[in-house]
Amino acid sequence: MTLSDIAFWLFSAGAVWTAWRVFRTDSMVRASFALMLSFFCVAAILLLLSAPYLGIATIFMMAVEMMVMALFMVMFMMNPAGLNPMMMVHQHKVSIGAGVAAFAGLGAAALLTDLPHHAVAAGKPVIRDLGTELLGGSMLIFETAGITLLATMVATVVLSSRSGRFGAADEGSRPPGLEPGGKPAGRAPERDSDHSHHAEHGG
Amino acid sequence: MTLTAILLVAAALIGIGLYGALSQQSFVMLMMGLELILNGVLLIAVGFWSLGLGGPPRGQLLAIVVMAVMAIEMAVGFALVTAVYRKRQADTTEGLETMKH
Amino acid sequence: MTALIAVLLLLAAGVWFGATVDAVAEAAVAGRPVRTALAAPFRRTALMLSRQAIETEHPDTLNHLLAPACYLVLAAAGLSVVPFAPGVAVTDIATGLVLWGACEALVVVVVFLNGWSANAPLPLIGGYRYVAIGLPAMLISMFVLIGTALPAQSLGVSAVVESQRVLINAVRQPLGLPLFLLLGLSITLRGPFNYGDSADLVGGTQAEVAGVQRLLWRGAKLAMLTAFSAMAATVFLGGYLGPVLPGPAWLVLKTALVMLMLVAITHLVARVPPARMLTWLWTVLLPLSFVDLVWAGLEAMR
Amino acid sequence: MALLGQLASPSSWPTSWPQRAPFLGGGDQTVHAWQRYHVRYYSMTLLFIAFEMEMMFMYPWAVVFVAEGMKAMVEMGMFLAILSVGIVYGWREGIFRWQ
Amino acid sequence: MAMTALARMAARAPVPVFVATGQGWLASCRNLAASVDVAVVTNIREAAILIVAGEPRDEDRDALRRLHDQMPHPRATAWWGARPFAEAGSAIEVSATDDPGPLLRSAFAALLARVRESEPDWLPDDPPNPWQGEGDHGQGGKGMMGGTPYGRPMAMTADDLRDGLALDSFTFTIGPFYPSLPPGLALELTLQGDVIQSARVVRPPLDPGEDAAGACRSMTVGRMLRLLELDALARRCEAVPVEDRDAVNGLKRWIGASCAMRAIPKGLGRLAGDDARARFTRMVAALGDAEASSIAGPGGRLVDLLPGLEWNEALLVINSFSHRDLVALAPREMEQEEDSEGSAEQREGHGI
Repeated sequence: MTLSDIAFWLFSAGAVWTAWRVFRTDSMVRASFALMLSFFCVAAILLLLSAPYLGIATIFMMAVEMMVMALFMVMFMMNPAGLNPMMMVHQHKVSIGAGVAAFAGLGAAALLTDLPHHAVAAGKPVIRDLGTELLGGSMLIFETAGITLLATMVATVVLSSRSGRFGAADEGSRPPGLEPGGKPAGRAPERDSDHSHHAEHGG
Repeated sequence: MTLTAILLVAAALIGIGLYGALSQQSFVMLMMGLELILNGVLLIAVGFWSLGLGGPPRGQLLAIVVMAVMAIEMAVGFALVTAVYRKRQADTTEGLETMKH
Repeated sequence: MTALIAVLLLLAAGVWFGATVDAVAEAAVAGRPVRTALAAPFRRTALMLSRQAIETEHPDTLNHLLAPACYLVLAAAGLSVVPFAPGVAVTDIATGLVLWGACEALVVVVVFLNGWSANAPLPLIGGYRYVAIGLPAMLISMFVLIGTALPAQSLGVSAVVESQRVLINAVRQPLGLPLFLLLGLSITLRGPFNYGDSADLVGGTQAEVAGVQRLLWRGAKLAMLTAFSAMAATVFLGGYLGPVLPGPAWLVLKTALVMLMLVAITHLVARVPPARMLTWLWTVLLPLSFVDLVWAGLEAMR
Repeated sequence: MALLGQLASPSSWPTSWPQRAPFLGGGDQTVHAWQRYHVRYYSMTLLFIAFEMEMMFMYPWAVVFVAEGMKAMVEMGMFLAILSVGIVYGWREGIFRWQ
Repeated sequence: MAMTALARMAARAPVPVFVATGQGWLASCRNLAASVDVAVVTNIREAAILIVAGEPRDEDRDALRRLHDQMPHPRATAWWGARPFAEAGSAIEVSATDDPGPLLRSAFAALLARVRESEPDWLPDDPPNPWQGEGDHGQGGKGMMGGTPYGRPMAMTADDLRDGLALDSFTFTIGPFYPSLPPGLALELTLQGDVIQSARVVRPPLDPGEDAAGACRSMTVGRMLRLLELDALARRCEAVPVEDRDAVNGLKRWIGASCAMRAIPKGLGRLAGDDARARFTRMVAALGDAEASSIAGPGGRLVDLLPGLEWNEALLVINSFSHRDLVALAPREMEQEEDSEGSAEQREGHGI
């Protein structure tokens, strides 16, 4: 049992325990950050697996993602702070069964399969390798990821934002003018003066 | 720290994630389950890369792609939740009573 | 081991120095006697220690305690990547810049938790508001830091220092340091980037705490100020590099210089409303950080 | 020492209910502050997590930048240009303001 | 031993005081701002001594009780030109014309040395609502959202003015002692997130009188600077002697150099052709003048300006008016139905 073995089992226990806490806590903020801790434990394991870049990058990516997760959890869950205890589950037994089955199946596969053994050599410049790969062989993957992310960005904006071509969110939707810069067609805007300044914030 | 041990831990994470994804009623909690599953996948990918295959650069790229999938899943998922929440409210004529439950 | 002791010493000295400079600058701007400001940090500390720590109505107690503690730990973790002399750093890893970035990201989480856990309206608003500004500010700083990694051809902080033997990054990448300082203001909740603990929320995330807890949060902020200043001094001002004096002395001097700059900005520059700052961050400062990156790239290829 | 002492024995004064009430300059609230908080920048955060992914690619890129030279510059330039389109689009849709 | 050394050290800090503004607020605040013995703090949680500056209005007495009880121990109250409440016990009394500095100092030292008893609460030690032992789990609530867990009910959803997401709305009263609002002004605000949905004036600002315009202006500019996160400059402004031309001009240069004017968005809080930035610019320019400068017949209501604004912007708008103008803009409102109608109308106007 080396030091790194002990660390590995500690972090594994941490990852699994915090993952379990995610579904057992009433406070949505705590749930989000429990998930974050689970990711951090996995990140620590990645560091042990001689992936220095991936490990630390996981920490910062997940810190940000779980922060956003917490914002949305609080926004859309009733009783977000868990002031009253709650249990919002359905098909509970089936889910437990599925979870256990998945664990058993994957675990059995891991135990029974003859796994390859070829550890990464110590001192291998893994970050540099990754960079070269990105710019060379996997350039297409890299640029495709860019396009995919762009599509995601556009999709999220379209789906989540209320504003559109016809004015800012805080002005309510308004039909375009009949002539450029003219009065909106249909109905007159209400209480225009109160909110006009928000349009001027962007700049 | 063998590859088998790592796969076992990843299986546990995936199992818990699957339980969450199937059992949670609310959409946002369901997404937490999905994230957990991807967490396990990430561990498997890096485990294989590091202990099984001797560190080919593409293995790391795969891990990054898993993370990108996570980010995209989350972004689009939450955008959908927002859109649905807004829409449902607009559809509900009686107003807030139905929203509370 | 030496490095660990150096980190703790520098943190302690930085907290004291930051508190004193802050008090002196405040007194100078406010037109009050500067002499008494020199002793003010000790007196205020004693005062906060001798007062009651208040609990709010059903706070998230665990997170309420964890937030200031984690903030302090993050400051220490951030400082741990800074080399005091060639090869003398607590975590002298090849991904020091990424680790620092992770610390930046976690500061957002910690400040949010501090605001959330009190279960009171003003801290809550402060915490949420901070997230809006803290996230994009972090993004900008990461671009800037990547800019400094280009000539070093490494993500290790020591390599970044060594790449500045000829010319420091503050000169070579003139946009870098100013943009990075904005992040410093943001993660230490100061002046024009103080969106978490702001005065319109009577202290924002710390509006409801008193006594020891207030002291802890304040101390953690100053520790973060120290860590950030040391990082900025290392990445942009050449860290331990310098003639005549020994390396650590140069690092301390440069850290103090950055701290002075930050404190001066804190008391002299006004803050804009959060909505406007959010727009600026994405439409002005982010493109500027792109420019910085291109500049750094062209310069590194030369 | 004093700090530890204070932390160990929180205080000789327990917090009373009127003391717990949130500070609103003499004002009062009826409900808990914890609520479905209406975040005003949610679209920005979603765009942010998509955009932030690019950091994962940039760090390894920075390491090999000098070695790869112009090729690295052009490829990353293209990548960032693609993502910038998303930011410009979001800006035009007004998501960097308070919704 | 260690404790007394600590107390002695603490007692040499400036006395942290919170000023509860009564009728005599203006002179008191100016006096305290210039004093080296005390540090006026903006949060009751930092204060050790609550100063009641002048007789409080009858209707503010409950707010004053709430405020007092929020102060951490050890604490005391100084009644400066005001009659102590019956429950106040051993109060520090200062006559309106005296300088309270030395008295505050000695009381502060006595408090820290535990010679002087810390004041007990003035309100009964009860939660806002009974909760202990109620509900399914004894936490005071039933079901997901019901009951009063830990003493208060949970917020409920309501329509939103701006983006059509019906999330929780949070209603509370703020003031009359809120440091970022003009003294005496108390508002009932409904927020969603940090955006104001509706506002109602609960108490109008205290009227400082015609002849106090110069001193009053420096207090207003001070508040404004604090909103712009320039606390040190705000202190200088609040303490500046109005008749000292050099000091005032120096202050104006500081303010100009800090970009304070440009930090206020253009077009914010437009009323009678002026926005907040223009009003603030004019107010800074008029620092040091004794006479009042009023916008010609504002003829609007403060509460109409606020809905739709973010918290910081709303406070900037409120404090951009001179105190006298605010007295006119924010008259006392009765508990009336008109407001709910008003917000319903807004909802229609901003609906989908």
